[in-house]
Amino acid sequence: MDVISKSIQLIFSGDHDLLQIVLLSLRVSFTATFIASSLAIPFGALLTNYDFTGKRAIMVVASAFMALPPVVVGLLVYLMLSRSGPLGEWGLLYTPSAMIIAQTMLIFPIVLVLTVEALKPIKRDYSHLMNALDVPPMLRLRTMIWDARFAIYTAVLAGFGRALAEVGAVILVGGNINGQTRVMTTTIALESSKGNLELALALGLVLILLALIVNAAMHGVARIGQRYQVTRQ
Amino acid sequence: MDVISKSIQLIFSGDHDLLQIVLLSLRVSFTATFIASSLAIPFGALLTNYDFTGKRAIMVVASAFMALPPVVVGLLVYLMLSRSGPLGEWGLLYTPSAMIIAQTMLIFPIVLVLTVEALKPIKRDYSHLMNALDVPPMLRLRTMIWDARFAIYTAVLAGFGRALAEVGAVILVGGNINGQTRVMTTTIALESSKGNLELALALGLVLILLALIVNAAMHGVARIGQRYQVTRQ
Amino acid sequence: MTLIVFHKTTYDADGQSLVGPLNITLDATGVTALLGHNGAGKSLFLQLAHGMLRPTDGRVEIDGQDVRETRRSRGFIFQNNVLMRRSVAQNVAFALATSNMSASQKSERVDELLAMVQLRDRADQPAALLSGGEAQRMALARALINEPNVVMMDEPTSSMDPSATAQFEAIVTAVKSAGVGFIWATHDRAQAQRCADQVIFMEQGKICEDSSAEDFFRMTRSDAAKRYLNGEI
Amino acid sequence: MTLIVFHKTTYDADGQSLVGPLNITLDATGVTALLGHNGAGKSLFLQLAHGMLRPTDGRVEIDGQDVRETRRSRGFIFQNNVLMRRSVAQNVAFALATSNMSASQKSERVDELLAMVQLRDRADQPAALLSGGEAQRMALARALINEPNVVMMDEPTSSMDPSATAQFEAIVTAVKSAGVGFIWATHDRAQAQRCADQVIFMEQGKICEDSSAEDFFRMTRSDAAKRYLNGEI
Amino acid sequence: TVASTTSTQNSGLYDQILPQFTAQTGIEVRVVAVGTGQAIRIAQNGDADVLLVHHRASEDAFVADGYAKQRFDVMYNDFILVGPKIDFAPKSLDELLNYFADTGDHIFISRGDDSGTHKRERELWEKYAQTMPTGDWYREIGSGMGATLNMASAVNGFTLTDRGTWLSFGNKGDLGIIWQQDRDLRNPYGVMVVDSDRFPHVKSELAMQFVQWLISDVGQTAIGNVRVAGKQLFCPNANQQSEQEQTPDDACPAQ
Ligand SMILES: Nc1ncnc2c1ncn2[C@@H]1O[C@H](COP(=O)(O)OP(=O)(O)OP(=O)(O)O)[C@@H](O)[C@H]1O
Ligand SMILES: Nc1ncnc2c1ncn2[C@@H]1O[C@H](COP(=O)(O)OP(=O)(O)OP(=O)(O)O)[C@@H](O)[C@H]1O
Ligand SMILES: [Mg+2]
Ligand SMILES: [Mg+2]
Repeated sequence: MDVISKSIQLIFSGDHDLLQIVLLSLRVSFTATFIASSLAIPFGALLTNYDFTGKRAIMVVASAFMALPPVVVGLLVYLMLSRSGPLGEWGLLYTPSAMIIAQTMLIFPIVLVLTVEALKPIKRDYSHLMNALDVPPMLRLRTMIWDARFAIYTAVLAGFGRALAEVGAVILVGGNINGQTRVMTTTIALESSKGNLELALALGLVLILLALIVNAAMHGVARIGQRYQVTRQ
Repeated sequence: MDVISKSIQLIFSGDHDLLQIVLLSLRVSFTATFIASSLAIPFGALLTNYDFTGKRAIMVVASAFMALPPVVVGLLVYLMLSRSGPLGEWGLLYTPSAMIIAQTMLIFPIVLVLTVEALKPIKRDYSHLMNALDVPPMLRLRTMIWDARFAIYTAVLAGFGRALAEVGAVILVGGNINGQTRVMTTTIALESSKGNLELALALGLVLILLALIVNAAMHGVARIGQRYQVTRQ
Repeated sequence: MTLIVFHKTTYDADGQSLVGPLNITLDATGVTALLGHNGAGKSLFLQLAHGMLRPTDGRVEIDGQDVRETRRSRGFIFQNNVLMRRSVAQNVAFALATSNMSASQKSERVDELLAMVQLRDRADQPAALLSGGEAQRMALARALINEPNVVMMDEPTSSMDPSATAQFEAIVTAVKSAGVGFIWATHDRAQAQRCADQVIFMEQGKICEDSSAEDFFRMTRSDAAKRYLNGEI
Repeated sequence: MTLIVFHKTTYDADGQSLVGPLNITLDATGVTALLGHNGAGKSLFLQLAHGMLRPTDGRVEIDGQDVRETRRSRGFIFQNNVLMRRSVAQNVAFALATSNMSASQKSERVDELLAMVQLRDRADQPAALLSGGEAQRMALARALINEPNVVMMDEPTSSMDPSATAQFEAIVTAVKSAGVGFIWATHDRAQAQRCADQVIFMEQGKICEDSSAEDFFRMTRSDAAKRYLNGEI
Repeated sequence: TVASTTSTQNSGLYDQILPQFTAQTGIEVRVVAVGTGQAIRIAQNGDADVLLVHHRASEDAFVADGYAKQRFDVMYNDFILVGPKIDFAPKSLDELLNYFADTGDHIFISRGDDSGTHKRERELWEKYAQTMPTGDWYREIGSGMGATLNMASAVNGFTLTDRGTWLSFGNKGDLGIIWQQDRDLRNPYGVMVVDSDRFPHVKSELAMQFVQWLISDVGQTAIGNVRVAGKQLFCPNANQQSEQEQTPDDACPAQ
């Protein structure tokens, strides 16, 4: 097919612009995923381990926030970072930092909700032992996160996928500036609005290939140490 | 704040156009979530239960497809359904059906991957019993899905959130036609491109409120029958 | 007479031979006690004989048929009880899922068996909340509900109090006289003496002795079995 | 002498009183056997006495301190063994996580205890693969590694073979002579007679008898205990 | 930072002229291409130094409200009406629009996003049909120019577009130009420097340098040389006195 050959051509063209765009996409999405996960995973572990009034409400809100449209997040961050906004002085608008902030906000609830779900089985299995040993909170969280890491990977990958795929937030706060804040998805959107549908699709294929590599690497990493995650009767 | 009062005003205005948009948003996203879940949940249960060569590859691909950009899905469906495309005769382009198709494709991998993850603990607990009783495949899948339904809810909610939030696919295949295929997210995108940022944000708030209601209802449903999901030492 | 035949049956894991190679014929009629040290392979042996565990090599037949094909005609009690996330009655009823009884017949039969193990008043409770001994009683009901012709039991009374154990033994004796065979792993030598017609003694994945109960306890042949009975290592 | 004092302690679930109200003082010195029918509340009692279970009402003190505050100075063996998704050595070592030993001291101590329960050659295996009796041996190592002053044991030898049981009893006797107290739920009357200095008999969540072992077995006072010992219901 | 409409970006204008500017002055220009309304809003928020759009009324309001000191003409191109071939041969735009409105057989796609193009389209309907069209054949889609053209291509519909976007548009399908070179279809672009009295951080000197370059001979030539598929896209007009004086006959771009 035309699209496939075009995408292969794109990949092997070694085009400098494309490379830059790909790298920025990865950098922004990786960083956002990293920050969101660093916050959401411990917070999710806390939520899993402690019962308090309002916890259910937090979970409902968090799972509703999985439906936060990127455009809305983008607008919020835009209004924050805009020169007339409260953080305007930082001058972050239309920089990769702004894109990272927006994506972090976007995927935080996703990683949070999925982490809480990923931790439930380990809580089932471990909580009695933790109680018996009176394990201090920090160690308890760390232990549960570590031993449920294979399930948490999925939460992180879902967040990463969302970050890599979204366009609404990054285009609003990044501006899709050529050579500076142009990423894969904004390029795809641009090309599709220019009517270059095949090129847009080919770029989409490249993006999916990229996601494939990242995911394969993660699945590879996930194999390490999985031998203790067995069961028997 | 201005945005909040505007959104409250919007909600209580009982505006007919807004209501239509809200209902279409819900209809499209619900239907897409329903179709994607009906396919992804049984398929995920199959993947969880049977080992075969290529299974790992399927999982890697599926989790990479969580990073499928809506624009790309939109383009694909557009090319399929457009007059010159293979399914052009159906005349589905720029109808809610096209939007449903695109969203279904978009969230299928998400629901699939998260379902597989949700089923892992129940497989851990149940597989020996199922083996001992030689439970036939269909019943095995049904049993595992049913008893893991509280975890699967999260997978479905994540898919629903993604569907409700995305704009790239629906705008391409729906066309954001006033009174016909205009949904919440496309309206938000439109208002924001008009520079009506406050109105866009207010609509975003309405959307989140909608998601909140749906999620609260689901969490409510999830409480029913949860009394058997206990553990003790 | 029900013959279970092991043809060069082995079970390996991680390249380690855990059971076999076994080349024996067992008469599953009456009660066969399975004795052996911790880690001798009793649990694995029972699972192989039942058919729920696929041997690494060789095969196991019962009355000329592969045991894996005829699992539904046998019962099994796990050493680590499998408690479905359902009520006690539903846990027991699940073993009837593949039978073609009517719903009312099923619930009658469940009632009958719960009465037999004195759990009738617990029918609607979550099974996960049962005490250790109660759960083992439930397991007996589940193993017998399908009117099996052979039942494998892996230390089924380890958590039962003396009276529950006595009742258990009485039930087994009664069911046995209706022609059902039992293979019964236990560490309670007195229990084996009370109930068993035959004894199999395992050591390091192999069958060391296979004789009538009378002979076994009167004139133990193998050194390993002698040491076992004397409580030596 | 270590006194455990129950002050109007109760444990309810779903509005049902499962244990108590208890108002007794126990001497935890030596070995105290805890006898009682299935479902009498032995496991719940042990967890309350240890401090890992928060009473619904009242409190439990040991040497004047709330047991919940001093959990780390006590050991616990669960009726349903908790196997972390780690190696055997890591499972045992986890109980040392809060100690301030050096890493090498810790690994030496783990080694020592694994040797004691004859699992040294299994140190690096996944704990989940251990056989029932092996896992219980691991649980003993875990319960003793922290040099506790009292150890609660919930049917710790139910899956052990006769020689492992004999060794277990020998270890307990040895550790007891170093001043450690044991509260030990068991259904093995002979075991209680062999090892216990005192006996507590429970029935329907209450303590029926609390006497020296000698007295208990010579002249059982309560009818319930008499029936229990005779194997009646 | 330049805030601009998507049409200028989609047509490839910046890709062709900015390298020249940067090479001459060493100043890097960042373009944020968004809808007209959003572009103005961004500039009003002080998030851009230069605003380049094509809706005269909004531009004048921008200056009048004190966001910019002055507006400069830079260039113009023209709108065209595109669609599939039809049997009807109109003699005027008036006739064509009324033909659409009367028959209702042909799908007309309106951007419906309050952009410069959309506003112009509404003005045309008002002028010739005296009323805004309604009915199934008239689709207000609330999307950008590219999306609108994609839809027109998919359903064989008619739409109004700027020539720049049209020429560089890659998914024309069966569409062709139906009407062009009409006095009513002129599409002038204006450029403004955001007032630094209002937003002290605005890099007004650099911005002014950019605008000066755009309206200088060098810049104007560069604009005039922008080509897609060999065709000129924009006509520089910074040095003409008033656009009204131009006639459709000396229409630029030349076809
Ligand atoms: N999947 C596995 N991989 C590795 N080792 C295994 C596996 N399954 C079982 N084992 C080992 O095989 C041996 C036999 O296990 P099995 O459970 O059959 O013993 P058992 O005779 O039932 O002991 P017990 O009396 O303690 O229940 C044990 O040492 C166990 O650790
Ligand atoms: N959370 C709970 N909710 C309801 N019932 C419970 C709960 N926990 C325990 N029970 C019930 O309380 C009773 C006492 O349980 P416990 O485990 O203490 O018994 P036990 O004396 O240890 O019995 P066994 O000898 O069988 O181990 C049981 O009937 C059990 O079903
Ligand atoms: Mg076993
Ligand atoms: Mg118990």
